[in-house]
Amino acid sequence: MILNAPFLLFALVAVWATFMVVTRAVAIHALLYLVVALLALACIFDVLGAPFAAILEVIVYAGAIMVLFVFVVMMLNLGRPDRLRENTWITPRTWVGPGILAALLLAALADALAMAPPDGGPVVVIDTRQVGLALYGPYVLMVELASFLLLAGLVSAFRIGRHIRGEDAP
Amino acid sequence: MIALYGLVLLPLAGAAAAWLAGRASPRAPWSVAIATLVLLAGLLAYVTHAVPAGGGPWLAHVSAPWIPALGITLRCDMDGLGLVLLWLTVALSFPCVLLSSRDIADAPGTFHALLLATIAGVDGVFIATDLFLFFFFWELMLVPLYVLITVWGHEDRTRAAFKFFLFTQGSGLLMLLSILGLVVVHQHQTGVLTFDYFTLATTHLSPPLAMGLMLGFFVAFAVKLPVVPLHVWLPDTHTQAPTAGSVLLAGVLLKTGGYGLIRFVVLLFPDAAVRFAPVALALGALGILYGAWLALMQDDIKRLIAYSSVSHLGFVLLGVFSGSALGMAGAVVQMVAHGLSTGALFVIAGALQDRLHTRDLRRMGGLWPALPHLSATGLVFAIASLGLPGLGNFVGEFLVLLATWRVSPPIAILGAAGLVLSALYALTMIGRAFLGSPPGDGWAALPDFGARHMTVLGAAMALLLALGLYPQPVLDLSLPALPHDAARPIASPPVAPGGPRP
Amino acid sequence: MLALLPPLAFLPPLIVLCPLAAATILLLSAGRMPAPATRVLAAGAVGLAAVLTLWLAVRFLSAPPPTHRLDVVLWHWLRVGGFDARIAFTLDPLSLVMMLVVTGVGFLIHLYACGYMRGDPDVARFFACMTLFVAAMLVLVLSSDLLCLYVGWEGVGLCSYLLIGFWYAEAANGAAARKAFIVTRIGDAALLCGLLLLATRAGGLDITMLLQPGQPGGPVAEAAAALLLGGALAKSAQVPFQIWLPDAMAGPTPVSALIHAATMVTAGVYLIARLHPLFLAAPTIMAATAVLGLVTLLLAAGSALAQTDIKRILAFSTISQLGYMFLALGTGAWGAAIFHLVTHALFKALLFMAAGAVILRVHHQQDIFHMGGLGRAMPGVFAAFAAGAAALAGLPLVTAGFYSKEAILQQAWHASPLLWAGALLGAFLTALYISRCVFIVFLGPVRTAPTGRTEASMAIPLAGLSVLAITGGLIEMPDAIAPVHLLFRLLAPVLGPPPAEGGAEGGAGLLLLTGALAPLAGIAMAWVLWRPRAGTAAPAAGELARAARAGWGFDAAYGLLLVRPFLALGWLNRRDLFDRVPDLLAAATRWGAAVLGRMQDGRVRRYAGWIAAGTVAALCLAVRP
Amino acid sequence: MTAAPAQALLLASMLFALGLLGVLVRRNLLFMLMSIEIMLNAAALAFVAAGMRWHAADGQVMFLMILALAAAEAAVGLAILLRLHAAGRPTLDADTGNRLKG
Repeated sequence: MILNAPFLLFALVAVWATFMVVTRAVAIHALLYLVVALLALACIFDVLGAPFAAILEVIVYAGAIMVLFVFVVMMLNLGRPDRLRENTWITPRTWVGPGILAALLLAALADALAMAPPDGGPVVVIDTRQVGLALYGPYVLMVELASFLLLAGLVSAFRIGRHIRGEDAP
Repeated sequence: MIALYGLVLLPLAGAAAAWLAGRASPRAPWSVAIATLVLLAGLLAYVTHAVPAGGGPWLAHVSAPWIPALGITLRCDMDGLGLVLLWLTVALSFPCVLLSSRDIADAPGTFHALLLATIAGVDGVFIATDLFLFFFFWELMLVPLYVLITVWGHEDRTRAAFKFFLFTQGSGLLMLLSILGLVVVHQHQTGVLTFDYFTLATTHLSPPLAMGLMLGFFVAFAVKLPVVPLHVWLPDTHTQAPTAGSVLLAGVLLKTGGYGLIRFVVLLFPDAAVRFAPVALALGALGILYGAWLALMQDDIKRLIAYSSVSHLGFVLLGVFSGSALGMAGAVVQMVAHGLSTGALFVIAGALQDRLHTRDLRRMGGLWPALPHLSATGLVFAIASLGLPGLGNFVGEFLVLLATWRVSPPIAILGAAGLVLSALYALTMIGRAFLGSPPGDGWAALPDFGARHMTVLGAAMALLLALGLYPQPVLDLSLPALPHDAARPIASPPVAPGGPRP
Repeated sequence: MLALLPPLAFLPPLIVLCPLAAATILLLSAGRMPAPATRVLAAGAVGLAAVLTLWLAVRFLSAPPPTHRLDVVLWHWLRVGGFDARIAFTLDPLSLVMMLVVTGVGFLIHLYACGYMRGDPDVARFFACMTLFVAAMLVLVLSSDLLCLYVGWEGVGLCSYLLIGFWYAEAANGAAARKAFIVTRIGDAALLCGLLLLATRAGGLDITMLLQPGQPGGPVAEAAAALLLGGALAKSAQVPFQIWLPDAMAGPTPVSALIHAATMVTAGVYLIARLHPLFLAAPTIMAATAVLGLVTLLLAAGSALAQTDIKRILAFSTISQLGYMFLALGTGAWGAAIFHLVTHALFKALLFMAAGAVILRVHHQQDIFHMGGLGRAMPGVFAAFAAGAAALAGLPLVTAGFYSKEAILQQAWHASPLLWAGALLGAFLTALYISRCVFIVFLGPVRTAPTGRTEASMAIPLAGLSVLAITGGLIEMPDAIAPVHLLFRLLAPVLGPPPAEGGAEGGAGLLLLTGALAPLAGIAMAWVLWRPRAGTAAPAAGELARAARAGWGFDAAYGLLLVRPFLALGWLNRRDLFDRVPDLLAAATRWGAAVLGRMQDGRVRRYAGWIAAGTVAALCLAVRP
Repeated sequence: MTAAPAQALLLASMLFALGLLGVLVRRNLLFMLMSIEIMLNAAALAFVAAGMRWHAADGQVMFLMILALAAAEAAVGLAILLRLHAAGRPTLDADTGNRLKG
């Protein structure tokens, strides 16, 4: 199988950025790395022939959701003590168990992938039209459910965040 | 003979009556229990009397359907072995009730009801010949006793009762599995689903299967007997049980283990038992020595007696697995004698605890002048316990050792060495409790045994003496009847027809 | 003769029943009977038994049954699985002699005890045990079945235990009683094993059946004889079981006289004599018996020489004299052993009772170095003790002990000159230690002034036994002095024909002379060493004397090698090793519960971790089934 | 250009494992939420890769669903986070979640 250069490049960026997200002590740094990772992922989607997904990834994920995170980080008003605390929490010892577990998971997944049949066919672009047809054809019920989910998320977030100021007072 | 059912139903009815009487007045249940026991003795006497002379080794039968779909019947049969042990049960129930339970303060109605229920279970165990019914009675005698210990026991009662329950129940589960296994195998072979002892005895088993099933039974009875590695529940339970419970446990309940070994291990799986005999003999010798050795080391008088029980019942195991009529007879005599002597010793230990509020031998000593009658009876039963010739224990031990010597002289020598140790612990107990000088500034006035105690214990002593000097009636009766004539593990000696019965 | 037989068969059980009934009555009365009635009942019962025994003896000897034995079967005891035991008595010359000793000496000692125990609050318990002992001893000597004999055998052991520990308030007495019972019980276990072996071989334990001629010898016979010998050694306090007897002196003196001198300790001798054909089939065991007897005799005599307690001197002397009997048994001189048993019972009971009279008069002082010059204050007791001592020393011609010891020496010479030499040395030592005792206690300056009087009930038995101790030997004399063989001829139907003596050759006379000179030399030497002189006498010091006084360290060795390790191991395991196993299971369960419980401590990351771990495991299973 | 679904899936696996690592290692709730976003993205990548392999639009439909899910999750999760912060747990330590009381 011939490795194509753009995929490899984006993949490397995605993995590196993700790693940085996991290891950063400052929240806003991690957040920015996450945006990088998401953008790399969007590029990969495009390489894989899914331009619609790529666009949505940029708009919704890197745009909307990440902005939400940024707002929250700003509201938390994090500073130097938080950074130092993060450093005390991330000691080398805490990496051992999760690291082994993650490595095992990766090994198991890679093992499973090795058994999958190879495929070398050309990349076929699946455009927005096809996705839209599938979305409002066989998956219409699921779209409705997703809308319920979003509505529920909206209501919950509103309800939870409503009285923060009021209850804050002693 | 329908009266066999009465042996179980009468104590049960008495239990209900005692419970009801407990609501009327605190002394009434005691009277009800005495009355029940008298009636039970009368019924047993009638059963003994009504046995047809020369009617074969099985003396009485009764059967009625219970759960026909599963082949379960209410079948009871009685042979000489069962009869002897039934008499022992009745004989020991009297001291339990007469001496130990009269002064029970909390809920005397429930106490006597549970006591009588236990006796009903034991009676049932000794006569049931339907394996399902047997298992039913086996559990029936366990639960009331558990409650007796948990509620009326001494300081560490909860733990002791729990241990007792776990050991007995766990081993009982193994027995249930063995019973079911045997039933299933029999059904595979013949297509008949039955729990009947006599039918199941004809099942043909491959040697490994027979060994496995036999071991299930063996473990259950070995826990009850107890055999040494499985004895650990016994010292705790005996120590913590109320006096009546200790007497009943040591005197009667342990015998169900010996009875089960004879009836269900040796007679139901004769070939497997022969192959297992070397292990069992070694365990028996180990039990004799280990029990005696630990008895010597105890400071708690009830614990000491409990370990001496372990030692004595090692002889029963030896006798049962020596594979001869001699050994069986010795084992039965040993069981009866042990029931009488150890039961009496527990009465005495309980009386000591009532008076001194301690069981610790280190805080006793010099009791003889203060309690001459109690001390004298203690000495007498300790001497019986060490196997003095002329008393019942010696007859049992001698016959067992003789039977063992024929099979394996080294084991018999070890058993005889146990007699030295038994003298050691018995005399040490007497020396520490009754002889020497009292600790501190002497004993304040203590109430000695009254006429009631002396009469009952004197009767026990007379029985032991009779058993020691004229054991022939028990010996004649003690040979168990065989489930069928095909397998004869025991070389049946000529038994005097119509010999005198107790 | 036929008219005599039925009542004759009736007598042995009756004789056993007399003391047994007295014991039962005394036990059941539980001390409520007045003391005089107790004394009359006990002494009367034993006296009645003695009279009946005498009557029985007269009738038996005047008209002996053709087989010289009379079997009385009382009842079948055990009959099961091819084994048969009966409660049955056999009256033959041997048991007759033993009965005479037991009831005769027993009666005199009971009479003596009436005086000795006057004022003791527990006199009923004392006499109950004493009469029970007499009954058990009679069962022992009368039984025709070894299992029945074993009943008596253990019965006398029990009574011994009860009587040694009679004054129980003293903890040491209880310990001594326990020690006596346990040590003899070890022998009893060996004896029981011997019985098991014999019963397995013969299907029963009837003595006549066991002794039928033609029994095979070989290893089985050797083993059986060895096991029986073990029982006999323990009961008779021989090496290596001798340690219990000196401590047993903690009991009242009549008990020492009856049980630990005259009767119970001789049970081992009786057992071997009774079963001698078995031992004849086991020559190795015979030799061991003789050697052990000789060793015991010398060691105990050496110990007696160094003791300071008068009763302990007599105790070691008893062990030593029993050693003579075992020496005789080992050389096959059954009759001589029984002869010495009889004379020893007479003179040793006498010595003990005289010593008891002395002890009472000097305020329970037992150390001979605190006595002295008592001969003038109590001439009667002195005479009695001197008579006993002379008999024990074997003063030639005039004492019973001389003749019985002479019979043993003769026989030892025929077996092996070495044994004879040892026995002769023993005779010298015997004379030495008992003369030392007499000289120190009765002669010289007065150290503790005696008070009171020896009452008649004690004096009469002393007088009677003194006479017997002097004259008792006349029933059996060596040919070199006078051809009197009453005892050996009487016992011949049981023990076989009396051994041929050296005959008219000069050797026999020479042997006799040597045997007579040894005690004289001992007395002379004692006079040199301990003759009465002014100043205070003191026990010998020095390593050897200390070792001898401690019984040559057997007690210490057993304590170090057997008792201590046994108790230490037991102490380590007193909580029961097996009891820890369920605890271990419980601990494992508890630990497992703690581990699993920690999985659910509410920390989200842990939960996530467990979920991931589960996923990985499931994935691995799904990928590579 | 050839399609390489196996490589894409491998990348998805690596991202997923990294995300898991983040969830397990970090004690700060904010970082845990970010790690969860990574894991969701990895799953989405797997769907898209699979859709490419079969030339079907279903993969991208699933991506849309995951997107909706991620949006809802982020909204609710961040709201809770803010709430905890306001209620006096300024450290946002996930390990103190077992203390049921604020």
